[in-house]
Amino acid sequence: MRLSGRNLKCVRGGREVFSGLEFSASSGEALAVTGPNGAGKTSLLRVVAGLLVPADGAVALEGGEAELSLSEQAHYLGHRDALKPALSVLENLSFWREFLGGRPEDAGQCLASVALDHAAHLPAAYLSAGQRRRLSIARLLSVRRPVWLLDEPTSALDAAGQDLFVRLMRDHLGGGGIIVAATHLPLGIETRNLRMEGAK
Amino acid sequence: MSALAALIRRDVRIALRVGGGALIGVLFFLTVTVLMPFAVGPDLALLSRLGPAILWLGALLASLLTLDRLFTADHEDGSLDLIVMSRTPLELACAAKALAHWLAAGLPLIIATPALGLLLNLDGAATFAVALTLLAGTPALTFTGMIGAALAVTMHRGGLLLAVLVLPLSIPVLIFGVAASQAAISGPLSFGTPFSILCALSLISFVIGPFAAAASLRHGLD
Amino acid sequence: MTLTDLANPTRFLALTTRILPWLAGATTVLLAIGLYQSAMAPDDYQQGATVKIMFIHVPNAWLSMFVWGVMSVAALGTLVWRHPLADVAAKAAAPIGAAFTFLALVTGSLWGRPMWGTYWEWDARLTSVLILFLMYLGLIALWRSVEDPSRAARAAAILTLVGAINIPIIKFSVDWWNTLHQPASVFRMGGPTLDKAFLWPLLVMALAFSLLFITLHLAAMRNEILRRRVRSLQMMQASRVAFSSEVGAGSRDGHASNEIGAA
Amino acid sequence: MSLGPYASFIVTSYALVAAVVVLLIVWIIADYRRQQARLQELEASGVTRRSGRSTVDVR
Repeated sequence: MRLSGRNLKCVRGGREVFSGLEFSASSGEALAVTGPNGAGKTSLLRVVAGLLVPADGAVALEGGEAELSLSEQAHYLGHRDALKPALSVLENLSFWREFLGGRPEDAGQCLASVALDHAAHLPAAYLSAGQRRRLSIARLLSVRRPVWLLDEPTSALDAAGQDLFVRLMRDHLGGGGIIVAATHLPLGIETRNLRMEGAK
Repeated sequence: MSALAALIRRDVRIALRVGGGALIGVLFFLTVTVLMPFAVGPDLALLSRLGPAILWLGALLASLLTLDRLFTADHEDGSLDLIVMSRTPLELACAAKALAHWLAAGLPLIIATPALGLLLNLDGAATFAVALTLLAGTPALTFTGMIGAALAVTMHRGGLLLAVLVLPLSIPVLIFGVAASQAAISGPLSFGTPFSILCALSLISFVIGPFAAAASLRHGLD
Repeated sequence: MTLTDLANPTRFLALTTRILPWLAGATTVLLAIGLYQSAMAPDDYQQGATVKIMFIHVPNAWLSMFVWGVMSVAALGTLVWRHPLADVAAKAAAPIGAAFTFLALVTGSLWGRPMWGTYWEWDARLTSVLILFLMYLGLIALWRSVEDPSRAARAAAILTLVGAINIPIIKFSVDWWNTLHQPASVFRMGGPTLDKAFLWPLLVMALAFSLLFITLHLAAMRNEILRRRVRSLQMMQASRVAFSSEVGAGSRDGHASNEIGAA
Repeated sequence: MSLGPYASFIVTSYALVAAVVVLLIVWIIADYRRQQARLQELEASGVTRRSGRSTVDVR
């Protein structure tokens, strides 16, 4: 499997965010997207996720399931965590597991793998920022998607949480997955780097 | 299908939990209807003549009011991104969300109609007619209103803009809804004609609403 | 037993557990006496047997206003004295008050039907009770729309006090509106000159319903205290994790939102 | 005791009042049981209230 972007150009609000961008990542590889604020890291991830339409160029996933689009084979972990405070932790996760379909796994088990099982029946409103992030990460595990698109995944995570996340990313890469992560901090895994300088 | 069922279950659950707005819509409907006699006077004959119109206007405003949050909440917390990316067609997801909204906010309005009919001096048959037209017509209000909600979320504006966008679209539903209930109460038209048109409007909105909403969400997300 | 003793919810819980059975017993006895007396009461020469509805309508109507009064005192307790039980009392009273107001409306309408020939007349009294009912529902909606009860308590307290000031104004306006339109039938619900044969059952019933309210209110307050205890325990459970030191979350979040703005 | 021509209205009013009051009582008792059960569940899972914090908890 190989994820590649060719000659990507992104324009937002009349301003060119980046242009002529090339990248690629194969099965088992992680791509770390770095760069200063406003360089377009989030925009790039959203272009890959299919949430933004590039002004030029294209993103392609070779070797995936032919009848599915790239965004249907990807998990997107953004700044906003898609959690409903009125629902319990377990209800939040079970909903996404069921909605995203795929091969369902036990939601409780996913919670256990991010060490949130003790909080399964609490309203998500009571969670701290780090716990919310863990719950979002549990969503990545609940349904298998080969491509993970992560926007600042380790923000708000404590040391234990980061270790845990590194382990989960290694598992994913070991299973032939692809990770594209926008980050300021070293991810703790072997990565190829894509440095974005931002538009001049 | 289980994905859509999960979406409907989640939305209904949120609407009924603390902080959800489902029951506030009914309360708004009640309050607006109760206000009318203070404006037109407690003349029971007049009220029973105006009754269907008052109830329809109240239901229209109440369903519009609660539509505001249909996509905004999911947009703000990022759920909408994941819904757009999922393997469920966005049109179907929009339809499921609208259906959930109707179940949580539209159905209670119809259940409240008999009590309000009593206040407006409508007899049993008239109340039944109004409730029936609301049952056939409120889905159309929700599904056309959904287009406005989708447009409003991509423009980052809600509230009044939504009202201005949606109210003109709901004029046909209002016309045939009130006409059908008036026909059932006093004639001279037969009830069947306007009621069938009302049902047809609902069916058309089932088709147009999800497609238009999905299109505007797809092109408007950033 | 002083007010400061009551301020301690644990002591309040112990107290309620002790007196609730007695209150419930007294309510049952009084209700039985009241019901017996109202059954034995003679028919009114004008209204016939329908006067019996008065024995349950008037207590409910009285409670609909009394409960708002209780909530207003509790609202003062929340805003002025910050008494820890005040918002519990206010929150617990709202649904009970709404239920009594609903009963006052329904029994009034059932009483009016033989007199007016219709279930609903936009009579000044009934209309005022209807508006009171809507205000109760609005208050409950306010309580339900905020998850944090102590934050909701302030808002609800202000609304309750505004309501207490506004209710007489609304009542006056509705009276004026009603006389302006000269209603078809003028119907006095229980005149000022009430026969003793009606007065006694009415008084006993009013007392019984007031006791009923106090019983229900105390029980509901107990539930509310337990609910808040559950809530605070749950929040402790959420925060009590082996890896609770999530340092730097705030600053990184701030950074993240910058980026959304810039991107 | 005869209730006259409007017996149904009288009976309905009394029945309604009884129904609503019973409903209130049932709701309050059920709510009490539910909160007690949740409280016990939480205490069983090892979360306990620190002593002397009860007044703070309730606020």
